[in-house]
Amino acid sequence: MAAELMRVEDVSEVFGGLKAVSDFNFYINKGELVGLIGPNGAGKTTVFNLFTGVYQPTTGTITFNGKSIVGLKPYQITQRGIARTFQNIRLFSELSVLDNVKIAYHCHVKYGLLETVLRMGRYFQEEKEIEEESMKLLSVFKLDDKADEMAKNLPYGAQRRLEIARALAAKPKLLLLDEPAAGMNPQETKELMDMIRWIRKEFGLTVLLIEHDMNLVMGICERIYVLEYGMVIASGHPEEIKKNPEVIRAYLGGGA
Amino acid sequence: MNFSKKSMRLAGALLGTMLLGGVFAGCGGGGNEAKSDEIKIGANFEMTGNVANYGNATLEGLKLAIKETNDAGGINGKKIKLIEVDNKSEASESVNAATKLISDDKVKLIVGPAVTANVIAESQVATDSKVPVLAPDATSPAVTVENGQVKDFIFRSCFIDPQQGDVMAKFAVDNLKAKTAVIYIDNSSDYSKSLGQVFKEKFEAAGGTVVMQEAFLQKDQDFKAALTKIKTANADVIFIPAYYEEVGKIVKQARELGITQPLLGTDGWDDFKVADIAGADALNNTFFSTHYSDKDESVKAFIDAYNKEYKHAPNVFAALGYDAGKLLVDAIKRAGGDDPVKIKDALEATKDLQVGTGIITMDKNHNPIKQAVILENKGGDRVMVAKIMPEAE
Amino acid sequence: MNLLRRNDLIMLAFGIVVFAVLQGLMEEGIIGSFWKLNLMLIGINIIMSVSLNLINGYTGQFSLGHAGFMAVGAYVGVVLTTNFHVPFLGALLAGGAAAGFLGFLIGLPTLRLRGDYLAIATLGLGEIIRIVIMNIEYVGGAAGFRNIPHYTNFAWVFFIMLFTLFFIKNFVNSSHGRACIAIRENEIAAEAMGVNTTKYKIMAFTIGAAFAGIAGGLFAHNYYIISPASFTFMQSFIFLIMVVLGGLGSITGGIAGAFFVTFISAALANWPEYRMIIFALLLILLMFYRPQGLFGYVEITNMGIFRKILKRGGTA
Amino acid sequence: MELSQQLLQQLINGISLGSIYALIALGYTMIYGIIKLINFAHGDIYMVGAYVGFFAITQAQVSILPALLISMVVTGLLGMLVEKLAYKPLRHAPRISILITAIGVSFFLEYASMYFVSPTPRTFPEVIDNVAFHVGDLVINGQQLLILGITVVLMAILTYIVQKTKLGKAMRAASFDTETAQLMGVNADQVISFTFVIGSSLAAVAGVLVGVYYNSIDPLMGIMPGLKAFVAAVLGGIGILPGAVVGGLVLGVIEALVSGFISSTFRDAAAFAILILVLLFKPSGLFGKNTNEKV
Repeated sequence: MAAELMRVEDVSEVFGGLKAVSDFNFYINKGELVGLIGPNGAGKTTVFNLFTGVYQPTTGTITFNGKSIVGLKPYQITQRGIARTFQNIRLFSELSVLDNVKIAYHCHVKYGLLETVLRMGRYFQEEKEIEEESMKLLSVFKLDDKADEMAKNLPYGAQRRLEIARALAAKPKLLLLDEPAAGMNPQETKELMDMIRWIRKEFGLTVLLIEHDMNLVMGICERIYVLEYGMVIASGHPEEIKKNPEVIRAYLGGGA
Repeated sequence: MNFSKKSMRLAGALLGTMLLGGVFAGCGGGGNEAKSDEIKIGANFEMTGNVANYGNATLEGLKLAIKETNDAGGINGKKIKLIEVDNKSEASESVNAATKLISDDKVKLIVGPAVTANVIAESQVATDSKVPVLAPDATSPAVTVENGQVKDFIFRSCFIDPQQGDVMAKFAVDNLKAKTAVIYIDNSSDYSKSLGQVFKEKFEAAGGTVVMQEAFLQKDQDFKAALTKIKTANADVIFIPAYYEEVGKIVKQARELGITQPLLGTDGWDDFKVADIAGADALNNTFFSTHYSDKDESVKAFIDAYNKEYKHAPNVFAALGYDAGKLLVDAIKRAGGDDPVKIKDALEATKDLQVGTGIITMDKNHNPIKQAVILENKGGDRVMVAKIMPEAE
Repeated sequence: MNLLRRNDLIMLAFGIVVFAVLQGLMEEGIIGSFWKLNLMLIGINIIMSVSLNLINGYTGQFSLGHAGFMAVGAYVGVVLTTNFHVPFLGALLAGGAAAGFLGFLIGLPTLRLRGDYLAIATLGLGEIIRIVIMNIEYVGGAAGFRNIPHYTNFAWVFFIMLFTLFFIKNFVNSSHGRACIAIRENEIAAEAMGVNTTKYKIMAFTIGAAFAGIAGGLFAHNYYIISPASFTFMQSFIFLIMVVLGGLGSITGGIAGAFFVTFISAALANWPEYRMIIFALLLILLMFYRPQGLFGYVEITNMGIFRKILKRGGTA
Repeated sequence: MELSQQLLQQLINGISLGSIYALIALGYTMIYGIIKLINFAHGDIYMVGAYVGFFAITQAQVSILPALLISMVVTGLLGMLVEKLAYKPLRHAPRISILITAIGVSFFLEYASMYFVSPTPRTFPEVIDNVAFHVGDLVINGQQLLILGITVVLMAILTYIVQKTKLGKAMRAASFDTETAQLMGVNADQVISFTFVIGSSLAAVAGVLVGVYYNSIDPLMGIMPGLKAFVAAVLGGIGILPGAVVGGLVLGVIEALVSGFISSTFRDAAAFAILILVLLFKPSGLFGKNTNEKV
């Protein structure tokens, strides 16, 4: 195993003189579950935005599945197989839960405009498949009974789950989760972590996870990167990270 | 769904009511049968929109003529009932309005609209339903004759553009000894464009040169940019065939920019607003053709009656609206009833009829043969400098 | 699976019945010419409002230039029929294609703008189109294009309207339509879900413009004369009002809005001096009591009785 | 007249036309800045301002300064009333519903005025002596200078109010985030009302001055200038006071140059084309700062 899925070399991102991310080096293998942690403002979300094409790196290379993805638009990157969730939930809030998921199947739909408006050819078959697959996904995330509800009316935890379900519907190879447990209570968080483990196995996914809370990441990730001020200050297995003095300093503050 | 059942029901109910309303209103047309003691005449005018002031003024004149007739006992004991519809100053709405007048209100004749394009728009509908149209102030030849064909049911009660353009071109050459001219037209009106065209032809035929043509649009406020350009041409006269609202501002701004040449215009100038807006000084050395002079004895009766009715002096649109009223009353009298086709025949046979602003005889193209006058603005007053009787064809 | 197709057929049959009833009433003279004309106008306005709804309501792109596209379709159509004797259907389609093509060209740069900036840019473009037409003497300039053959009748309007409704309904209930709706809901998330937002914005804009062009052709061949004055930004406002009154993002709403506005305007024809005042007050009051429009995002087919008639496939 | 002279004269024409746009745009941009509403009724408020001034001068027989003040007060109150009655109840509704309401208010003001004062244009009495200054072949008109002067002075006063006073701070806070501002003790309702009063009374000034300058007013006079003023505000960067003035002047000059050297009939098209070009290359207008949505 251990085939490499993504490699990032010397990536920097400068916003008007401010270096948000500098000399970032990173890799992730197929099937891995990796965590990216760091204090507030360390540049974690910027890294996600770089991976997904929201920002373009000022310097450096990003290779996914053997090909460079620098310069691609976010939707092109999604089509290559990277899907994400957002720190501040971005659901299609006025739409039903089911439609939220259906939208994400978009890049796998083959029927054309003509088939759409005349309702012939592949239209019915594919629409049926999308509907069935969406319902299946929703039931995985215990949302199937709320399929017709408007997304904005869901409780907070369910909205977070829906975002993950929606990202999965895009059939990614790499799933990026941006603080999926933010705002959840310990019980919900534990359930979520179990679910992430399970979907990784079930869908054969590679997962990169941003978390604020170190303990959580420790329990689930195989490898961890620690960011501070846009730089990787440590990386390795959870055990190593726990003992790393730099990490302890960054998290506990003061001069160690 | 987050909409309550109640609000959806409300929406449904509203829609239902509208549908029903539409059907009933549709049926209503049939119930509007004419009472035997009145004759229904439709008035399709610009009451709102860009040229509402022209439409409304014409309508006022028309209403005065109808009122006078009704007060005098009507026509053979029948009163005239005027049904007014707004065409929003738009060609397509003019068709809507005419259709409503003909099919719902069952009018026997339509007066209006004021503007050429809107009259042309309704012509087909009226012709198809055999209801005559009388256009009070549309001066473009295309109103009554198109592709050499006289439109059977379409008439007008004012003179036509070629006559005015001709008169002013001759006046410029003969009286003002002009060799060069600038033409400044309102590009949004047929009236202005066709007058500009005629003036150019006649002026050049008489040996003059048109050195520059400029255009503006209805409702423009600021003409200084184009006037600055016109000033550079330094022509002997500037011909501005346009309506009074813009004319007043053009004259004012032209004089402010130091343009001192004679400015020439047409019947669109015939409104006291021009003097109000431009000021008497600015207006000196300007000449325009129109239908009558208010100094004319025969017109006095109309002006007095109008002043009494509306407490302000009539402008040219009001006068032409009044003429149209007189013309239609005469035609209905001679038709001996309210049959539209007979009214049409009677309109065709109009001869030597005294209306508010002169004497009208209808020619074979459904255009009245009517005098024109040229007035000069001089020290806050209007002086008649020429009176032209058209040669009968 | 074929429930969807069955529902389409039911709707089609319903449409034909409505047409037959209305046509019958017209031939019997129970609906007079004035209301017949207004029914046709309602049909044309439905095409306008539903196509604008695709841009404004479904895709969330605030366009205020719809009258400009209507003008393009109208003028291309009348030049073809009047000067080149092209058959009516061909002229309509050519007008639609021309308007769609122009929509595509205009959409390419301008759809990068958002919200009010897009609104004012499209308003400006609509006016530019109108002014350019006004300066072309070949089509009559400001005075208008005359002697247009009268080809439009109720059947043309009704069936093209029906086709438009089916087209747009099917479009929005597909992956393409969902992509457009996703853009409206959250552009960044849509992009993250693999939606090429530029492509779909332009697609919606082009389709909307094309239908506006076809409606323009129908409009022009109904009135013997057209002039640029019929296609001002005020007219674009009126179409926007139809869409918002009926409900952004609802086809039923588009229909209701077009019906409501045209009907009110016609019904108040006898009171010209109050017409616009009453219209303005109604507009304000409706916005107070139903700011989301008569129908909001809801379709009439999702409401009580219709649900029973049209059993829906799956869970949707 | 030589080409350079003609160009200069066109610049003068353009600046005087532009200063009118600028004056209307000032109010437009303030109102947009605070409630993010394209207040389509603003042009009609300007029309009402012109009529109030007209009736003050002709009926109440007052001179120009009191007429200006009366018009500012009446129109300011009208602006406040419009906001209270029509916009405030919809503050939490979708923005597009408020926009439609604004169009409704605009129609209402236009046609209600048409009903009460008739569509016939009124002639404004000449209350300010019009002196012309001749510099070579160039003509500059006293009223043009007056309008430009008043525009610049009002812009300076407004900028001072917005930047330096407590009220101005409250306005900026409410514009940035109404709800947070309210939590911080800003009475947002009052601030918004006040903005409408100021914006509308500015429109009244413009209305009266235009009446004096062009001598003619009518119920539909506000439509085009209103739209142009919005274009000017967007051109300069909406919500930015000096931007509105510069945008207005730029627009005026472009229109004059196009009319003078190409054709008047393409004037409006050119104005819109410039707007679109500016937006494409600098979407936030000449003076605006580009902001990106944070992901």
